[in-house]
Amino acid sequence: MISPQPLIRMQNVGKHFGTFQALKGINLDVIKGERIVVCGPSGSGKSTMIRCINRLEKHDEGRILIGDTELTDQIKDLNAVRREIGMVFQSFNLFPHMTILNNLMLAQKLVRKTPKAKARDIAMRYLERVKIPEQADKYPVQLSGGQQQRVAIARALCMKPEVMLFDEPTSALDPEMINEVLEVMVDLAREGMTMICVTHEMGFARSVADRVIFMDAGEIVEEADPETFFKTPQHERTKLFLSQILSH
Amino acid sequence: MISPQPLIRMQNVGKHFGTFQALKGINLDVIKGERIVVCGPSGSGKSTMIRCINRLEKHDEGRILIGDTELTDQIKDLNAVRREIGMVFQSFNLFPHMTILNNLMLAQKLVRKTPKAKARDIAMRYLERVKIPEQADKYPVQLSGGQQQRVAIARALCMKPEVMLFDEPTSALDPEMINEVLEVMVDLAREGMTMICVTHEMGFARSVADRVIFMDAGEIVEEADPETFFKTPQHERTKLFLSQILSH
Amino acid sequence: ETLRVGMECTYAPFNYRTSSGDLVGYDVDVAKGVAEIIGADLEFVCQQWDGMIPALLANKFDLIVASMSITESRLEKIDFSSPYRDSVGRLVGKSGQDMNLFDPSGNPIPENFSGLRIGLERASTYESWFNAKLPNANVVLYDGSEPLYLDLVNGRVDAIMTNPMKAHLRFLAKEEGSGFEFISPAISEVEFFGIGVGIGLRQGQPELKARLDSAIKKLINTGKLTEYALKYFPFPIHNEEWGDG
Amino acid sequence: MELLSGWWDDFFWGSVVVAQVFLASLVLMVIFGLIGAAAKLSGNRIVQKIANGYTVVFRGTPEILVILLLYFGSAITLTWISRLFNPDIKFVDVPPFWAGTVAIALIVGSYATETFRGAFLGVRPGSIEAAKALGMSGLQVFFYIRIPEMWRLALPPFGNHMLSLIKDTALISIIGLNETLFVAKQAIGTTGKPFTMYIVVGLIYLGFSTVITLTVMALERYGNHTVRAR
Amino acid sequence: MSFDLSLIVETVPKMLAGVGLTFQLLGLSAFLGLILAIVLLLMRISGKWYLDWPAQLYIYVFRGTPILVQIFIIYYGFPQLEFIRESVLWPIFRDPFGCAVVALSLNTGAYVSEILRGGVLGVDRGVLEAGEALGLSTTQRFIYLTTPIATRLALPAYGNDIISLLKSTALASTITLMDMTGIARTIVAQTYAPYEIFISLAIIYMILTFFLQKFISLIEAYLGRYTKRES
Ligand SMILES: Nc1ncnc2c1ncn2[C@@H]1O[C@H](COP(=O)(O)OP(=O)(O)OP(=O)(O)O)[C@@H](O)[C@H]1O
Ligand SMILES: Nc1ncnc2c1ncn2[C@@H]1O[C@H](COP(=O)(O)OP(=O)(O)OP(=O)(O)O)[C@@H](O)[C@H]1O
Ligand SMILES: [Mg+2]
Ligand SMILES: [Mg+2]
Repeated sequence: MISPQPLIRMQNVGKHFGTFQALKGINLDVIKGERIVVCGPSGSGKSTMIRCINRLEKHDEGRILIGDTELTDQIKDLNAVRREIGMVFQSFNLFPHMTILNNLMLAQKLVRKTPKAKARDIAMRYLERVKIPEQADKYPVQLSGGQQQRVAIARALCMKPEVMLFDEPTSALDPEMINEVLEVMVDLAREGMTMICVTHEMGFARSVADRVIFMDAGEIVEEADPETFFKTPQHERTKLFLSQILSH
Repeated sequence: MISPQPLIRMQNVGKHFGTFQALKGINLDVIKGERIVVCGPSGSGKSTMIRCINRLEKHDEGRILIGDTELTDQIKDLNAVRREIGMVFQSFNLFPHMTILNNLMLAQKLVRKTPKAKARDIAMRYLERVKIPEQADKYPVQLSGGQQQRVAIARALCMKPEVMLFDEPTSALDPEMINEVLEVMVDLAREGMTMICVTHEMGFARSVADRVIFMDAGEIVEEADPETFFKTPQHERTKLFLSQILSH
Repeated sequence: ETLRVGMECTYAPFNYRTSSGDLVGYDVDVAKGVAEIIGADLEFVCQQWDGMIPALLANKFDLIVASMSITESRLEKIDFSSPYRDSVGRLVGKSGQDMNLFDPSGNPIPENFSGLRIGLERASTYESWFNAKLPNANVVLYDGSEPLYLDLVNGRVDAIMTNPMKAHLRFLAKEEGSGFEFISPAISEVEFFGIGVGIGLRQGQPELKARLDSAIKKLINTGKLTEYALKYFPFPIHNEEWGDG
Repeated sequence: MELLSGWWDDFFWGSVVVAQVFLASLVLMVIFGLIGAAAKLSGNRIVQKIANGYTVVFRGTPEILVILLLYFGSAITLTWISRLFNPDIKFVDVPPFWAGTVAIALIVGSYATETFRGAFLGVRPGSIEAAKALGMSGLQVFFYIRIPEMWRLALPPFGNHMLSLIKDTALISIIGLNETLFVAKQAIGTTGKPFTMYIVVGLIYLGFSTVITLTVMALERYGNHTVRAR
Repeated sequence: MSFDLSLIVETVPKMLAGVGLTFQLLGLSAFLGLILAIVLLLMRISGKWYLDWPAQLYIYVFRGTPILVQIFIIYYGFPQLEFIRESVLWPIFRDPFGCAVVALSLNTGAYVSEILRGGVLGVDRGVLEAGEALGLSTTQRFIYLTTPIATRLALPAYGNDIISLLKSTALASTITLMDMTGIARTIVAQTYAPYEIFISLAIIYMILTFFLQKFISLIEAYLGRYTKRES
């Protein structure tokens, strides 16, 4: 048996904002079922990297493949690729003018063309999974931050994506709410969802990550399993960063 | 020798917002040179308590004495009391329309009537102390959060206050910037500045606090030296809170 | 003594401004002539027609010298000097269309007005004449006299009623007026058009009125008024009888 | 532009009148706006009611009506009031220039009231608390913190108010002030070319608007030099 | 100062006869202006300079000149141009009502397009990115996300513009239309009592403004129901 083909393959990817280079020579393969945590100082390019994966940003050097499809300007059905990739943002980004249920149903109806009744069933199933089925008919503002982020996760899951991307999903939350969101993410990880997660929650990284990636100044500086990463980091920059993150 | 007279004395202090009671029977004496850390869940009244001390809020029960002066509506020169009390806010609150140097000089000139040249000297001295003399002619927005907060501390110090109040000085900062602000605060503490600090930085509390105060629902629930506070908290509420704070 | 005189300033050739900025016209000449005789200085105030009387009453100026006819309804609110000009109206419309609007004795035939849009200046003698004689006519009211001609040419109205002397000079004699002609006899029923055009003043000033009256008579008797008229028209436009006595 | 020969100077002087009305009403507008804002922010219920009445009336009435009312009404009212004190007074007059100027200043001032109020409240309470905590007095906070921050906030809407003012000056032609639109009416009387004449007026106003817009942009750039990052 | 109350009682019903025309002007211009505004908005956010620039120029000219001048150019000025007199649009420009509606629509369209643009720019970018990440196409995002959110953001300013438009309809009286103001001015010319008549008319307009405002805030409350924390 040949080794499984990677679900996501980034080859020498670079990205500029004007003259500023936000990503430099990024190489990363993610296979099905892998759970990757990305960390690094502010501005190091973590968000930019995962946003390139579903083409919220366009990379300008190297290649990115999702399955067999290369992300280029010529890509015929970008949205077909995107619906295979769920994304959860730091600031939830729920649709403020729709109820929770409609938030979950909209993309199903428009993108997956799921019939309304079925879309509702799926939506309710995932709302139960993130433990807030009773909030279905409320509007986003009426929920706490933690609840909103769980809705955002459920909304992405409704599309049955192959991969989930998380960009600091807990960093806009009050301390008490962080755990309720992390729990949902740990569950997902246990069930074998492929995920790439930008986070500074080191407890989460320790307990579920297959690999931890440390970025600095647009480059992947270090890459290791959590055990090695936290115990014996190789690079000076990584050590400094870990000491800051873990000191308080 | 009699025990030193407290610099700040709160006796049975209460405070209402409309019908809601934000503070209940607060008793607290702070003597010169003492370093106190206040913690507790959101909405427990921490900010309200320290804001009463320099009368940004008016308490409506009990008494507050600063040195020999009681804080009442009749107080003749509130600003004389206030200039003895430096305050640092969560959101820095620098004057956005003035350079850093002018931020530091304004109150000196207006309140202390310090001549301009002298005010500038003092300002530069404290800017050096917080390690950003080179930023003197910039405007606040041009500085990072950590730098802004250090300016805010320097601005308060320029008034040569007897006491410094800190209200979650690091909680609006990115992780990397927290340490640079905490360092300045630790220095201050080592030099013997009297300070009351609302913070959830438990490392800071452990290393410099003389006393840790835990508040809940407007009351002081527990009060102890850091060793006792973290190792053997007495109250259920405190234990629960500490478990949440320290878990991630 | 300075008297402020209200006029439209856009009512050629009676009162209007030339491109060199001078206020000229028959009304202006009369005002100046009168002022010279009674020994007053003048100050001209330009006022839209429909607000002319309210403005006089609100003391925006002291006299109206603006081709205003002396009518009963106006006399209820203000006083007039004796007349210095004939007051008459005439309809102007497309030439060569025998619309048969008036019977031989000069009375309007209401049926033949139906379907016609008639342009008039708001608050003019012509408006009161139409209200009384042809209450069902389709009347369009304008804030000045100039737009009347523009809209007649543009076809927005089928006929306008205005001062024939003005219409002749300002319009019919010009190129843009070719193709238009008078389509009614001269109408000057005293009931609507008054005994003529006079100088308006606020009530309760008999002394000022007397001075104005005698000044106008003097202008008539010395031939000045004829002289003014001949500057603009080939004929005088007042009644010599007004000067007697 | 043969058609315009002879009328250039009239349009020029008409523009001067527009500029005069604009400047005079600008000063008055700021005064009315500040008084209105102060009244709305004062704790006094009655004063607030009066200020509210002011804004409701002048925002709810067509500009042309306000101008006509002030033109006709002001003299009558003022005369009536002054006769209460001195029965010998015959007439108190308000010339069209001032009736029109005050009218548009009152109208736009009612909008400026909200602008100034908003800017006053928009100053971040944090800055003010920080100043108080440093021991600065109420007056010091007002002059050193509030005012400098306020004008920056008020400037963009204030620019719009100035544009409203300049455009409202056109309405004053209705009460016979010899400004550009009235010049155009007179010129049409002799030339019979309304399109040409009104286009000239439009271009003159476009020129005024451009000058105002550029001025406000320059002021904004100056005001924001402190809040531009890096 | 005499204030003739009986005159008011007598003339107010006459002025109210013009309210229909006032509302026709308001309704028609608001509708046409909104359509124009949407076209201008789409041109401005199209990202294509040859659409964006003309729209900007249009907005600049119409916001930089007085509405009264625009009305005069269209009513008195256009007929001076041969090609307009001979075009199929002449029946519209011949009619003062048509001219007033065209002028008011062209004017309000310029303002409203900027208001709508403010609303569109106010839509949280994160929300649109979330839609993009879920696979919604550009058009779907515009219809399902941008439009409803921007509408709610633009509504308060739009309400103010509708009220300005109501007030601007009064200027139709300068081109022979007998709306409420036109009737009032005729009555004043006949009765020489500007004070009583204009004050009554001002009150009528204020009442209309009041109800218009109430109506707009009802819509606002409905569209903004999702911004309230309590359900
Ligand atoms: N749209 C943009 N235009 C210009 N520069 C950008 C843009 N987006 C990101 N950058 C820059 O690219 C760099 C990397 O940004 P990125 O958001 O990926 O960092 P990050 O590692 O996610 O940081 P953080 O932890 O603060 O979220 C930063 O210096 C940022 O300023
Ligand atoms: N100006 C105010 N008006 C009404 N209620 C207020 C006001 N300020 C504070 N409160 C209420 O008083 C309570 C205590 O507020 P306070 O800001 O002191 O809490 P805190 O302990 O500082 O919380 P946090 O950690 O969120 O800053 C809260 O319930 C808050 O809602
Ligand atoms: Mg990021
Ligand atoms: Mg607080």
